[in-house]
Amino acid sequence: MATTTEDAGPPGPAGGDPMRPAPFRVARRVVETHDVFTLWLEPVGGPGGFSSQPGQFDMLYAFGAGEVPVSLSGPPGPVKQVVHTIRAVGPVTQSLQRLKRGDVVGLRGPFGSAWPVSLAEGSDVVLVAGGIGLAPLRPALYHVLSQRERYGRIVLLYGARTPRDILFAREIETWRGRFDADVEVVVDRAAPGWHGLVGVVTTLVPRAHFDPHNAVAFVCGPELMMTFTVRALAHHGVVPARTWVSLERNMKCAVGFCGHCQLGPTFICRDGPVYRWDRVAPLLGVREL
Amino acid sequence: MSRGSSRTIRVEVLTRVEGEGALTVRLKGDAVVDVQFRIVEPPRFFEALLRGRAFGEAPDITSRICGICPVAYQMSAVHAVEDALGVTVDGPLRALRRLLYCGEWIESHALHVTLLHAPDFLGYESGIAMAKDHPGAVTRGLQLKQAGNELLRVLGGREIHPVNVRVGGFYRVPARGELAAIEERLKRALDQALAVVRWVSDFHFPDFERDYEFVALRHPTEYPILGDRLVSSRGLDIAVRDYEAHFAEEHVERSSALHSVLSGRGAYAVGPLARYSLNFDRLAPVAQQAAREAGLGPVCLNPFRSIVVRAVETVQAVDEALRIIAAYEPPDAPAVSVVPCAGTGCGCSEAPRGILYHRYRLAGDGTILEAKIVPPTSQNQKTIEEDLWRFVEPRVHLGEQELTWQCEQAIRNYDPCISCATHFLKLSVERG
Amino acid sequence: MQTLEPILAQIPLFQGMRPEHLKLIAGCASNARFDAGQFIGRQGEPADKFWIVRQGRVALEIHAPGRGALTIMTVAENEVLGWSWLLAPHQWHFDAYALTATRAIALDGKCLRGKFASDHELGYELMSRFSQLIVQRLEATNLQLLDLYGDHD
Amino acid sequence: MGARRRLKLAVWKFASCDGCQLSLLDCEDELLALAGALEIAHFPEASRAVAKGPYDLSLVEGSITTPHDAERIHQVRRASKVLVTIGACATSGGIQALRNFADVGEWIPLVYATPDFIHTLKTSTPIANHVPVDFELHGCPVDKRQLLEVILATLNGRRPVLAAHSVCFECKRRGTVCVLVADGTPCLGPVTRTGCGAICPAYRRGCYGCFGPLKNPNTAALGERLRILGQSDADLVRAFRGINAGAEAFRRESESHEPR
Amino acid sequence: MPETAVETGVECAIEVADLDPLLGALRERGFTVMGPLLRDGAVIYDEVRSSADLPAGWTDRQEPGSYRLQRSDSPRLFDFTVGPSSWKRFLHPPALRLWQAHREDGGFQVVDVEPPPPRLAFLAVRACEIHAIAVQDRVLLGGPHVDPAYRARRAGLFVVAVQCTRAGATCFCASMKTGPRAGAGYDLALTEVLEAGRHWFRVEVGSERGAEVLAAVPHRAVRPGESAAAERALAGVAEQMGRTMETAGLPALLRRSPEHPRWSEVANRCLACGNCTMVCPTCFCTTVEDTGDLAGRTAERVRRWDSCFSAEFSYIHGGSVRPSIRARYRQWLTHKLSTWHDQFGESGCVGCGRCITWCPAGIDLTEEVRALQASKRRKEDRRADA
Repeated sequence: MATTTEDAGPPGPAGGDPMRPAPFRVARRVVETHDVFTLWLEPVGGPGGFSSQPGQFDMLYAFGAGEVPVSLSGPPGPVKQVVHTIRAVGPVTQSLQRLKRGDVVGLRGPFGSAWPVSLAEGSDVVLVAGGIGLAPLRPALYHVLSQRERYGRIVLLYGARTPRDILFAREIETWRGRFDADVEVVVDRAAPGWHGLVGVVTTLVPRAHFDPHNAVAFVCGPELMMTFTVRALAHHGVVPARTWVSLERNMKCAVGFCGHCQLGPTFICRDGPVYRWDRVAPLLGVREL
Repeated sequence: MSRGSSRTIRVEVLTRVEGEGALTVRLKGDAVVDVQFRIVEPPRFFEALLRGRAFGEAPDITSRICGICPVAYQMSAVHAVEDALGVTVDGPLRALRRLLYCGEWIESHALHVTLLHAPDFLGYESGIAMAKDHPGAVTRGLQLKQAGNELLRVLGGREIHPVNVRVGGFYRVPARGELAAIEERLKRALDQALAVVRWVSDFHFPDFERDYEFVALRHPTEYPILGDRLVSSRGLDIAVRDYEAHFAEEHVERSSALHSVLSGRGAYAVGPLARYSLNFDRLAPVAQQAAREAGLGPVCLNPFRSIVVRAVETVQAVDEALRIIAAYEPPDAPAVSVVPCAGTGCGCSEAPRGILYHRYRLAGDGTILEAKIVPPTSQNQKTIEEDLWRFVEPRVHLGEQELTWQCEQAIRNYDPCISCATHFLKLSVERG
Repeated sequence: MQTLEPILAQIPLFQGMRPEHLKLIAGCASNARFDAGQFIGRQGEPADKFWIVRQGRVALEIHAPGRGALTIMTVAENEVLGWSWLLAPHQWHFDAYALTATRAIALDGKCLRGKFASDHELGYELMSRFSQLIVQRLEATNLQLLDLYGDHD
Repeated sequence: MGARRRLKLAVWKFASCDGCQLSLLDCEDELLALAGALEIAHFPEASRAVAKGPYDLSLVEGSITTPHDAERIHQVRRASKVLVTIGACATSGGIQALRNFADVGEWIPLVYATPDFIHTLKTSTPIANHVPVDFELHGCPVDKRQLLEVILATLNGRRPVLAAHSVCFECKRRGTVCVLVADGTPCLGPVTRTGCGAICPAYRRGCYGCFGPLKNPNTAALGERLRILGQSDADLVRAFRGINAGAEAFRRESESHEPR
Repeated sequence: MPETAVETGVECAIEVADLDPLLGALRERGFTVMGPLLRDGAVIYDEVRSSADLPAGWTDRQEPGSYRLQRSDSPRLFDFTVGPSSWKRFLHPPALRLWQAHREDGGFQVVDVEPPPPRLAFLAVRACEIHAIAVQDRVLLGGPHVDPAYRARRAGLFVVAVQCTRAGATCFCASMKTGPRAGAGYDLALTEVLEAGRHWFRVEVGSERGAEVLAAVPHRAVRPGESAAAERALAGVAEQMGRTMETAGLPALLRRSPEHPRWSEVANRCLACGNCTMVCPTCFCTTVEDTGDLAGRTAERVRRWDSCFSAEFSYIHGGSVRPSIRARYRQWLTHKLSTWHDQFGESGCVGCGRCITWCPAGIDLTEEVRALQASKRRKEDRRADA
């Protein structure tokens, strides 16, 4: 009865068994920070088209160790290499961390909802990221920068724990160097030698240059950070109905069968991870929901 | 080495035995002046902690004395409690108990023969190291061990500390089909067990015999596993109930342990050698034949040949298991009913390492008021030391390492179960 | 110093204040410049001023033995540096250190406090605005303490 | 993936029955592969050969019951990169922790057979009370599949992944009829951590808690239910005061049923 | 789902002795027949080889936290209500190896290891259970993704329903409008009639397949008066049910009540053991376990039933989202009766009562719902008074 992965069809939801990972080879691996790394993955044995929308995620499988949801952090749309930026915090991500170029992982995806980049056309776009939350926002940033003329001001506000936790530091400098994007980075704490900002990411909101009444905000980071950021954005004039967040819950299947990622009436794997704030705010307000 | 000089053979941690023991042999010139086989196992006070517990808990608590022979503890415990309550368990339930016990014998003997004892004869530090040169023998031993574990799992729920034994019988008895499912496995195990006998019979055995007083259970028809009469090679023939009238635990000055002795007669030996030598006539034909082919007579006095006897007993246990399974008809109820009452009862069964004696005194509501447990290893302790006295002297010319190893081997002849040796402390604890 | 009044009116802290109050405040204001690396205030020193940063960036630091200097927060354009002037014992809680060359408007605390004595309404107004500021800082501090992006296993 | 360095494994015994380390030898199918993947550097029950530390993985069986052992565990900790405790003795003090509930006055006048008796402590305590422990594997005995997962995880430098829910999950998955509901048999399954495979109810008896309490179990609610089923306070004391008597949640529950 | 065919509504009769030919006809068509058996003090579902396996003469008595089999004086074969098993055991198995992966050529290959599932026929499916299967259908087949394991088991399923002729003390399907009468979703439906010394079954045909199978079994047309006798057997069952639940406005009530004090009260009694979810015929949550061998050559993924009652269910790095039992019970009940509507357009509860009977603590969800409703009513009453 053995069927090989070749018969299983593409990894995505389009066909075959949604629970069966397809083998992808690590084409490139970059250490981003002491606990964050980025993998570029290519389908094993063939071109195997892969396309995603900004904000979606894949399930990555480390052989024998398990599977975790990981947001795509590379350019959206059709690509040859799928990019994931991963923080090593648990058993599976630690196993993924040890992979080298040429090693193989399993991949299912892409799954979930996307940042509404089309809806944001014509508006200022404010991206607020906290910690590893910059990774799921990067595809959106790539998109708006590649379609620069369709958007108003583009602002990236990024908070990290310490200077050494800053993701994509070199790329941030490149973005910062652009005349058509505003980038601010702030860290929670720093030792001398850091000449950047210190404080929380919410404090960047009132300083940033955008028109709050014609802006769309995408926020990604720990849930508390998002809650306070949305509050700061609202205080500044960005209405919750124009603010999107990306949520995270335990996830086993990514296709709505396992039940783990429920948040009230929604399944984060299917209805999320990207939600309009006003739709989930009442849910996030309930303790232990 | 000059005459009259002193030296000491010291083994701080005895390996390839269960539990923690140590050995010191002191020599002056060619003479042994002191032998101490010490138990360094921390005391766990089982007899004390049983007080105040319900009688039904005795099998589960006492099984925790030893992870290698938990069934032996469960069996001696239930027999002693049933004796106190005036309950007899026989027919298919008794057969199932023997079957479960066979599983433990197979598992324990296979482990000891292949992984723990054989490396001594073949010069390896461990069974695992031996596997590099003798992969077939080690794999066979592991498979045989696994067959025993399979029996334990099916009948007892798990290999270590099985859960299915209770006073009066079992919690649940298997359907015929469940036992039939392991028959094939056991048939293969019988061939493997016979092959193990042939394999170990070719080992080199030191020329060493002693005129032991052997003590074992004796049953009218069965090779002893469960039983109510104890016999010795010097004419003892008593009911298990009278055990404490004939056996005593002596305080030996140079040891931290109590030594079990036959009153007025001294050390005695229990275990495979004793069982075999006292019950050769009760062995199944296939086991008898295997013994003969391995060069064993009906009595074996060389403790180093215990490895062969263990292999023969493995054949016996597998064969017996097959016979029990073939004849098995599930009983109407998994256990006979028991009603608590005041009383005292004794139970004794043949653990892989020899007789294991339990006595309980119960209150009217079934609460345990007093418990006494005499495990096989404490009974053999004096004999082990005596073996060493005699064994070392003719071998004093051996190098330190060689002599140490041989002393260890002499102890491993008894497959000592040191965690079991709970009884070396005299306790005087009164609990409400 | 009258020239500072329209500038003050643009500062978020003073937005919407009554002109007579702004005038009084401007009376206590002066321009200040700091070089990069210059301390603006030191922990324990008397705090009799506060600043509105006009350009540049100032770090608030605390020195912990064995851990060196730790930056607690930074103050950038149009933000307020210092509120110790408002409350007894009027001492700096932290070191304030110019990360870059910084221009600021300095406001003399003693001068302001003096004006409060005769104009309670001004005192109330400024006190309310600083309370708001302090609450915001407190919330930010709480978030920093939560170590949002840290490992909480 | 590249060849792994062979990790050094050590197995240590404190007050115990040896059953948990025997679980390792009970991995008949995996034992030789295990010996290939690991260097068995210190395992007296299996080998005479003893290699010096430090050890990559130490499996510690047994509880601390003697002053000597209370010292020795520190040496083991120092010699071990990863220290995993295995079994009820090591993780909660084991059955011998029943001594912890005895009146000290009754236990002190123990008379030892010889002057050089082994000193014993008044309590039997888990390893984690004495040294930091990297992972605790519960059970009396431990489940060998779980033990293999711990070893495998260590080989791969990750934390072991073991379910921590109630025994009931396992019962229901097995299709076992609930002994508590259908027979009225007292069962600790609802508050006991899974891992054994829910053996006892499958053999028509109640779980007796050998894998210890769940994290934050509602033992009071179960105690109340068992009382309604006819268990006396003395029965309840004994039920919670068994193999894992020393585990905090069971200890507290057993004490709550003690006569005042 | 079985096709609704022209035969729907046709009624026939078979004698009790014709049950074995019915089982035979199903087996001849390649079905493995699963049905009720006595085991370990309960009626459970497993393979039925002959009508002699059925629990003739047994009935059950159920109460919150208690289930007892009892001898009945009747020769009835189906004189019991639902037990601890549900059909989800066969359609959505408690443990399933999803695949195995083998390392090769520097990568790995993923292969199927489970044999194809047998074609299943279920015997004695109750109305509530037919609805429960339909509920799981919507979860596992009705969305953008389809669970292939469930689909494979569900595809050819043959359903022989049994109409309930009695109800238990924990039954409340009438409240949930899922019973007691099975109106559709079966291939054949039996009504056991024991009247005037005659023991026979009315057979309602629900599909073409059902008609085809029935044709292979000795059967006859219903005689005058027999239909009425069958209806008499079914009469009064709804009224016999020991539990009721008011469902009007319930989803909205629960949506509004996440901070209701009752959750804390029930949390004191709830063991968080997960039994309710495991016996529930609609609860579908699973977890996956990934394992690998020592040599790093082979790995596999096993899917197992999981439950929102375990703390680890909602674990994200940092801890559990629902550490308290209060939150877990609330999640379960709210999902079942409220958010299920949002997700799948219907209730997740079919009123079978299993969660009540098999809760070791005897927690009764109908009572919990009533408590939540009562305080709402009290509030409304107060408002009305004011």
